[in-house]
This record gives sequence, C-alpha cells and structure tokens, in this order.
Amino acid sequence: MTSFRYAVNVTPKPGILDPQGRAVEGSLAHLGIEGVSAVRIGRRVELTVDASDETAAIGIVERLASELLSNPLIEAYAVEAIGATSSTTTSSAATDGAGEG
Amino acid sequence: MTSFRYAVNVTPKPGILDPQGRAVEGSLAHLGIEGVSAVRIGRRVELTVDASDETAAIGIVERLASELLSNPLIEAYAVEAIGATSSTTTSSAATDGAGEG
Amino acid sequence: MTVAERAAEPLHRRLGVTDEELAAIRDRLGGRAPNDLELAMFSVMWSEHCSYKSSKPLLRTLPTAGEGVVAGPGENAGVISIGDGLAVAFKIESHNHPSAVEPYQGAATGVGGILRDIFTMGARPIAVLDALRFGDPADARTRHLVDGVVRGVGGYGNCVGVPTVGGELVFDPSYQGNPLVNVMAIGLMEERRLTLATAGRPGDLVVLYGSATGRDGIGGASVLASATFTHDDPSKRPSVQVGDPFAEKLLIEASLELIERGLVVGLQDLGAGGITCATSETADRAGTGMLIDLDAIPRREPGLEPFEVMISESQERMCAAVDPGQWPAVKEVCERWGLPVAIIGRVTADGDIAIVEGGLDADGQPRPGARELARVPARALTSDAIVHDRVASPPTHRRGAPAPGAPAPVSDQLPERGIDPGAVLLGLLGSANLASRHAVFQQYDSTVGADTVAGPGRGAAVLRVKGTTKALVASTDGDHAVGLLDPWLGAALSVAEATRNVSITGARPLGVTNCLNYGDPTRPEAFWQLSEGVRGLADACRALGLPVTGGNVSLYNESPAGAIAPTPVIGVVGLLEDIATLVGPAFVASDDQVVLVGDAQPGLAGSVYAALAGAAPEDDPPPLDLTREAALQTFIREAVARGLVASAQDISGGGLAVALAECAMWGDLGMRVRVPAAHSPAVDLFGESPSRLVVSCAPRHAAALALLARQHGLPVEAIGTVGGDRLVVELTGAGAIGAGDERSSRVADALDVSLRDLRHAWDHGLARALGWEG
Amino acid sequence: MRVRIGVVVFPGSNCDRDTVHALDLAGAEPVVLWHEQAMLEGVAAVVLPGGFAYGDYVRAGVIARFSPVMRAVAEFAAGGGLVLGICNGFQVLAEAHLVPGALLRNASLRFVGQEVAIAAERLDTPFTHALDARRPLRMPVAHGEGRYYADEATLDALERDGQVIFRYVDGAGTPAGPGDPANPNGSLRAIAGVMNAAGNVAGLMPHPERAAEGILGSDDGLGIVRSLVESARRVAGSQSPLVAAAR
Ligand SMILES: Nc1ncnc2c1ncn2[C@@H]1O[C@H](COP(=O)(O)OP(=O)(O)O)[C@@H](O)[C@H]1O
Ligand SMILES: [Mg+2]
Repeated sequence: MTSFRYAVNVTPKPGILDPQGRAVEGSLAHLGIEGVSAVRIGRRVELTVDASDETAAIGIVERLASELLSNPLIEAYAVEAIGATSSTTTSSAATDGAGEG
Repeated sequence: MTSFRYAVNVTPKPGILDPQGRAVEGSLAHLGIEGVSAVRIGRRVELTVDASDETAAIGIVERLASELLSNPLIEAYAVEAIGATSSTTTSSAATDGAGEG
Repeated sequence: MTVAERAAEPLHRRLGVTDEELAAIRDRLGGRAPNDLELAMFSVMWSEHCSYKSSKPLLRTLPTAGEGVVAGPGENAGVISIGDGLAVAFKIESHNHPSAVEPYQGAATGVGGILRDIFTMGARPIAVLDALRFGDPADARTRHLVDGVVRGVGGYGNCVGVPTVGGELVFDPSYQGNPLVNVMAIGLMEERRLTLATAGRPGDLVVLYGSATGRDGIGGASVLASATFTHDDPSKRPSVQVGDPFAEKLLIEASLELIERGLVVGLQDLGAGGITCATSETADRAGTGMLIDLDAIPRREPGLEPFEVMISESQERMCAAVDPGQWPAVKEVCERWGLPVAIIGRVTADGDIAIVEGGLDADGQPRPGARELARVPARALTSDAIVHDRVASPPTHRRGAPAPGAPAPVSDQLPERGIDPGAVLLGLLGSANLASRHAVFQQYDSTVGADTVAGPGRGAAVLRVKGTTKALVASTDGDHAVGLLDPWLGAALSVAEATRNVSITGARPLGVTNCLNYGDPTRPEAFWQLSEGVRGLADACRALGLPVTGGNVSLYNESPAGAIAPTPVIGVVGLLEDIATLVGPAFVASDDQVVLVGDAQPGLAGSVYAALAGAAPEDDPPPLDLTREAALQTFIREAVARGLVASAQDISGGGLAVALAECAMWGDLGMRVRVPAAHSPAVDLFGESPSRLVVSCAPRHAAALALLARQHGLPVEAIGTVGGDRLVVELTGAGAIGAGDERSSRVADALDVSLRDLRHAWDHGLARALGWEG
Repeated sequence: MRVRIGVVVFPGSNCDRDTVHALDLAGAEPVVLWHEQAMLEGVAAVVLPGGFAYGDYVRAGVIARFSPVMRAVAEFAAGGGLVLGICNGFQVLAEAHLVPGALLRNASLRFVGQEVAIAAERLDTPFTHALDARRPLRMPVAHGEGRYYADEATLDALERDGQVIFRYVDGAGTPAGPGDPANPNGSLRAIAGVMNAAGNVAGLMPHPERAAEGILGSDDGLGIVRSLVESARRVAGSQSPLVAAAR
C-alpha cells in the first residue's frame, strides 16, 4: 500500500453561465485591478488515496471525480498529482497570502 | 501586453474544520470506494491577466487571490500558471470524465 | 506592549487572569498554585462570558418567577408551559465579537450555539430571530459585515431547517467597529420531556457525542503550547470556529431521540469553555464531580495538547450523563445518526473535575499508570467563580430622565421649520432603519416547518402550534438611541415595545429573554449604563408582570472608535389561545374606522426623525409610563379577544405617520384621517412617545372599542376612515397651524401621499442604502 | 383505506415532517423511508422531501444519489413507480439522472426564500390532475441552487414532449424567464418543475407541502399533493404488474 495525494480541479464547462465568475469580474473595478478577464470559478478537491500502485490510485480518483465531484452535464474536471512537497508549498503560499491579506 | 492564464487554488487552512471534505469522506462507503482520506475541499479560480510582463501579472493575481478570492483567516491559496495547453488538457480530461461518468 | 514585554509577562496575565484572580484561584485550591492545565481551565471559566463576574450581582435583581415557568435563568434556556402538556423554550444569545472577525462563520456558529441551548432542554427548535446592529450602511466594511452575517445566519438556519421568522436590523454609527449579532431561538416541547443540564448520579457515564474535537477557538490560550510543540504555525490553532449545520441537524435529531426515549439523565451543549465548561457546570448543578479520561475524547487531528482538548470550542458537540445500563442504546442512536460518540468519564461523588491521562478501567477507575493532570472543585470553576463589584458612575454632564408622566417642556426650536411632512414621511420610510428588510430576510428560509403564519417583515412573528388552536407570537426589540441619553429608559422602552408587539396580535406575553450588549464594565460609565439597563429591564418586567427566564450578557463592546450605545435586546414570546382571533397590523377593509389609542407626549430626542433631521440639544426623549403601558396592552388583548379589532399597529420608529403608512401599505388600503395635534407637527406626526396604537375596526364596533379603552383609562379618538389609495392626514388643534404660526413655521399641516410613493420608498430603501441595488 | 406513500429521510432532510403532515392532510398514510434501507415497504409512491441531504456540500443532491434507498427508488421508478421530488428532492432526482437537467446556484448567488407563483403546464399528469385550472399557484421557494439548466436541444425536446410540468409565472400568469423578478433563481425558460419521459417521475423547486393550509397563507399546494395521493391510490388499486414487480 502506498499513499498518493491528488487534487481534482472541477471547472464549469465552456458555455455554461458562471455568475460567480462574473461577480468577481464585476468587483475588480472596486479593487482598482485591471486587465483581468475570463474568470471561471470551480472547485478544488485535495485527497489522499492508499492503493497498491499508482494505476489503482488513479482509477479510484477518476471514479470519484466523474461520479461524485463533478456533474458531466455542466462541469469538466482534471486530476493532478500533488506530492507532499507540493502540498507544503500550498500552505506556505498560504502564509504569504495571509500576510498580504 | 501579453496574456497569462493562472489558476488560484483556495483550500481550507490546516486545522480548520472542513465540513464539505468530511461529508465526502462520509459518503465514500456508499460509493464502495475505499482507501480515500484527508479530503479537503476548496475553490479553483481560473483567470486571464493581460500585463506587460510575468512579474506584473503575478503581482495582480497575488493581490486578487489575497484580497478577493480567499479569506486569509481560514483559507490558504496557491497560484499556479496554466498555459493554453494545460487548459485544453483540462477540458479533454473532462470529456473522458464525462464519458466515464 | 512589545512582544518581548508580553513574553516576560507571567503566564496567568497572558491568559487574561489578573493577579487578584490568581490569588482567588489559589484559595479555591486550598492554597496551592494551579498547574498550567488548571490555569487554562480557570482562565476560560472565569472569563466574563462564562462567569458573568461583572453582571451576576445585577442579574440577581431581575424578576424570574412567573405563571407557568418550568425553567428559568441558570438553565440553557427558559421554559414556560403553554397548556395541553406543551411548553415553549426560548433564549437569546450574542455572537458579536466572532462576527466582527469573520462575519459568516461568526453568525453561523451563533445560530448553532443558541439552537443547542434549545434542544438541550428537550425542545425541538421551531424558530430563529436575528437581532443585528451595524455601523454606517454606506461604509464598505459595514457592507462586508452585513453581507457575511446575513449569509451566515441563513447558511446555518436554512440548512438545519429552522425557519428564521423575525429579528432586527439597525444601523447606528456607534456599531461601526463593533457590530452586534444577537440570535434568539424558540423551541416547542412536551413538558414531560424537560431535560436539565445535570450530571446525574455518581457512577453515571459522561458521554460526549457530535463532532470530534479539534483546535477551534483556542485563541488566546495558545500561549500554553509547550515548547516541544513542533508546528508553531499560528494557522494550526485557528481562532475562527467553522460551523457545520449538517452536523448540527444530526445532533438535533439524535438528541431529541435520546430524550424522547429517556436514555439520558442530563444533557449539556458545549459552547464557550468547551468540555471544561460542560463538565463543571453539569457537575456543579448536580453537586457531583467528574473523572474525565482525556484519551477517550475523539479528536479531529493528532497532536492536540491536554489544554487544547479541555478548552477547545469545536462546534456541534453535546455532553450527556448516562446510566451505564443505557449506554448500548445511546451508542446505537448516535451511530445511526452518524455521530461519533464516546464515554469520556464518570460522574463522581467528590465534587472535583479531575482529568486523567492513561485511561479508565471498566469501573471507571484510573488504570494503573494513569496520570492525573488536573483536579479542581467543579464549583470553583462555576458557581463559586470570582465576582467583581464594579464601580458605576453616571457621565458628568447628563440630563435626568423625565419622571414618568411628567410632561417635558416642548422645545420651541424643533427642527421642523420648512420641512414638508409628506417629504419627511417618505424620507423616514426609505431610511436604512425603517425601510423594508425584505432584501435581507428573503435570504432566509422563513417557512420550513410549515408553521409560519406570519414571518418576517410585518411586526411580530406568528407560529401555529400543530394539533392545537394555539399560536406562539414572538418579537425582539432593542433601543439604543434613547438608551444613550438614559439607559434606564432605553431598557424599559425595549421591554415595552417587544411586549406591545406581541400583545397587539391578541397574544399574551409569557416571558422575557434578553441580551445585554454593553461596553467595558471596568469603565465606571459603561458599568453605570449596564446597571441602569438592568434596572430598567427589571422595572418594566415587574410593571408588566413578566418573568425574565434567561438571556445573555455581552460586555466589552468597544472599538478604537469608542463604545457602542447601550443596547439591551429584548426577546418576548407570547401565547395566542385561539389563532382564529389573530389580528395583524394591516388595514383589512374600506370604511373601517381608524382609531388612535393613547396620546403623544413631547420630546423628539432619540427618535428616527431626530437622527435624520436633528433634534434640539436640550430636547428630551418622551417619557414612559409603565402603568399606562400595562393598561394599553391589557386593553388591546381584551379588544382582540372580543373580536372588536380589524387591525392593530403600535406607534414606534418614525412615529404616528410611519405607523399609519404601514397599516395602509400592508393592507393596500389608503385612509383619510384628522389628527388632533397637541404639540407640533414634528412631535405629533413623527415623535415616538410610547404606549400608543393605531387600531382599525368595523364601524359597528367603534363605540364598544372606545368604551373599552376608556375603561382602561386610555385616551381614545376616532380619527378617520380606511379607503382609497392615498394616505391623507390633517392636523387639527393647538399643535397644528396655530402652533406653526407662532413659530412662523412654513410647515404644511396636510400630509397627502399616494400608496405607490410610500411603497416605492419603503421597498427600495434598504437595498439602496447597502448598495445592493442602484 | 389510506394509500401508503413513502417519504425518504436522508440525514439532512428537513422538510420530511412537513411532507408527512401534508400527505396526511391529503388523505394518505405516510411511510418514513430511512436512507439506509434498500426496501420501499410496498409503498404506492415515493416523495423525496426538501432539505440539505448529507449537508448538500459539493453539489446539492449529489451525495444522496449514492444512498441505498436511492438505488431502490431508481428501480421503483424504472418499474413505473410514482416519484415526486420537492426542492432538495428535485436536486437529488436530477443528480441521479431520474429527471433531465441540472439545478445550478441561483443567478443572484444568494439563497432565496419567498413566495412565488407557478402554473402547471399540463393537468393530465399524475402530479397535477387534481388541480382545478391552469391558474397561478402561490407557494414558497427556499433554496440556494434552483436555477434550472439543460442545453438548448434538451430544453426544446422537453417542451416538445410535454416534460415541462411547472413554470414560474408573473402576476398576469405569463412565464417569467431569467431576469424577470417573478423568476426567483434565473431558471431557463421559467422552468420550476420537470418530468421524466415516462411521466412517472417529477421534480419541482417550490414547496407545495408548505402551502397546503389556508392558515399558512395559501393552500394552492394541496392540489399537487392530492394529485399524487389520488394517482398513488389508483396504482395501489390497479396493481399494475410493472409497479408490483418493482416493489
Ligand atoms: N441578561 C440575563 N438575564 C437573565 N438571565 C441571564 C442573562 N444573561 C445570562 N443569563 C442566564 O445565565 C445562564 C448562563 O448564560 P449563558 O452562559 O449565556 O448560557 P449558555 O451557557 O447556555 O449559553 C443562562 O441560563 C442564561 O439564561
Ligand atoms: Mg448552553
């Protein structure tokens, strides 16, 4: 058994109205931010899979992503492998973020 | 002016309760899925920035991420550059996903 | 204080425990010094929030006995019998500071906390009312707070399936840096199911169920983290608590099933102070102790230190005392509802809360090698916590309150010159504090439960009681503007208005819960405001014959910008015996008579009109005569019961003119009335003197209604008739044109506005003020 | 004898008791079906009530789709059994692909709790036949994710095949498209409720069970509940082999 950590990125399919994305675009002006466009807002799901090998692990994630985490009618998803390292970068980036916020 | 496309991944900070992740973990049994743990659910925001150079672009995304897209009290964020290519892979992966779903 | 200096501070001070308090702790421990874990437990239990150390002496003066009271202050919520073997549980609580930091989660966990107080008593929550106060609605920070708090209240209440049926939304500059988020919850129960927060008998099991314990709300106590503690990333100890309404919903159903089946001896929710508070409060109430097995407490993540487990404020947890024989059944219920459940200790006879590491054996005795980490008398943490006598002193220059009944001098400089009453009325109706709140409450589910007869928006909330002819009627009200001038009057007025709102539906107020939002009690002026507020609360409740069955105190409501205006928020629940007699504020039929009950007293200070138009500096607030108020409420309840009343509305914010406009807008019926003006157009139209009603009735009932009013010693006057699509008001008498002339005022006495214009101003005022609408 | 109608209770359902109350008013015998049971206890119809099943995290209704009881409900539906999903129940049916389309976050991005008017497109369905006329029906909505979505082709097909069962309408009774204040969530083509192709499974966002008594401000919803109860009674009587088999 090995542990694999993945992220599943779920985004609204092209052509599907994304009011959240619009709302963000709408509020850019207040922040005095320019040059930002095509904002699409989706979900990011990070999870750990214990499996015999990577193929098995991917299989599990794909199933989760397609059946539970995304609705094929309206959403697209992509699976991304994130090592322990990458997840630490996440949280460090976080502290920067918190610092700036 | 060049166009850069980024993704901002916003996730609950370590230690912060994540009811969504917990609910997903709770439902895995019904799906007959085993070996999945540490599910954390956040947002994924994809956006395009037009800026003179990458440094300027990153600056804009960082500001957006820290001030608008994340809540520094409870959320961490990480910025990720996604080229046109990677974004196509996203949607193709998606279609596979849809196929499987 | 620099970081270095703070580090140099002794531990107890860094935990917010004063030297005096440390001395008091030592002598509760028979002279010995508390260890770090014990000190952490004392620091949370002796906090203002848990110990009421500044307010206890004042709260003792409140009247608590009353007809049908089955549980009062001291329990998680007050409970009052409503007949048919049923009882109503209700309580209001604040979540001000968390909401100022993180508005969504602060408000959400505030709703979760007060709901737990209700079902802990054995009652199914049936309604929530949210009483909210913020600063300037045009300010960006305020808008962020309003948006987050409203989403939070809805996000939690909507999900658990308890309708939000009422509340308040008030804007005042004094709340700029310190918003108020007070939430009231109401529950319905079979009286025989009443469950008290007691530890039961020695030998009973201490059972913890609900969410696992994590590092939530450790906040200030983090200084206790041992040096060996590896990850010192502050984000590892979030001070923000995240609510999980789904877990709460499961907690409600599981708890009610446990109570229904008689599986628990006592029940206590976990709130401030976490496990420390729940165990010590229940043990103290039962006169027992508890032996807690630290290792048995389910954790959300590894590596929690003992102090973190003991004071964590992780949400959605309950603590029960269970007879060992019932454990299997208790376990089955919790697991069926998907809730972690564990035996975390035993009830003991020694009166101490003892914490051991290393586990307990089958008879609840520490296993060989188990280590005792803390031992503190339960009462030292709770009923025997330190009490401070704070110093109260009124501000140096302040005008006394007008003695009840004593007419205050009419200011001859009322700021009404040149103002057209019609324009003023539209301005008031469209103002942030008087406009329709629907932009906010349409984000709430106000109808789940299928009991909501009158939801938010038009006076008191009305909920039918299935299987009976009865209805419960509820309202929250809190004055801040008058309280700033006279905290006694502000508190008394709040009680008068909340009870009046209930009485005008025909319902009889059953009892009062209250949330006292004041400033830093170590400031003599703030403490004076608090003590005057409690005195006003007590006087008003005595005059109206009502018990105070519970509430909550929130102090230190101050920001760099200063202290908030003293804000006692009063929650009242009333009982309507026959829902068929229910009366609303809206006009119902053309040609009905419009009757004015009560008379206007001078004084504009503290009114919405004054806030908008400015009041004369030496002007006073109008007086309150509590005897008159009691008579008025008895009168209207009698009139409704006798079927004499078509509609009844009380006169409050915005005065008579706004009350008339509401009756008209809501009934979609205009009126033509002639109002006898005793003072001046501003006072008679927009003054807010209390104890007045606008009643409409069928012409054939007019005489009986007037007679009944006189029998209650109330001034009464038929002022006109319902009909048409305009609000037309004429002023007659001394206060009208004559008075105007004397002051060479250009005030037009006639007020003539179309319902369309009234409705337009009223409908859009709030969304505009908040920038939700262009 | 009262016809037995199942009311599914998921953890997080919060309109189950209201639904039981309304079914009782309409003359049925409500039978509570727990999410972990795979048997429907021989009920003649099933209602999926409103609420936040499993917290409704991730996407409303998605987690519920995988519960044991939903497998049974899917079978029951495949066999022609009558199924009505209200609010969260509609979301669950959509996620389970038992009715077409998806329910997206309200266009306002805010939860909406208010009274709306809807009109039945057809009076010849098991869910609407007891309604007297096509007059607007007043009842509450209370949801954060109720914006009906399907692609244009699907929408055309639904209209062609008469699968659109309820639409939001304005005061004048005309359908209220996205952007019209009478459309509470931005639903495409004013769609408030749809049926499956076979016509035995339907979902709607508004709450008829909360509008089943005059005292609550409207009893317009009772017609919908009664339609279901009477249809169920017929089924129970006829013992249609299909349905019998499914049970
Ligand atoms: N202003 C008040 N008036 C009357 N009783 C109060 C007041 N404030 C608090 N109490 C009572 O003191 C007890 C402790 O208050 P609190 O800590 O808010 O209760 P809980 O711990 O259940 O939240 C409660 O029973 C409450 O009703
Ligand atoms: Mg409590």
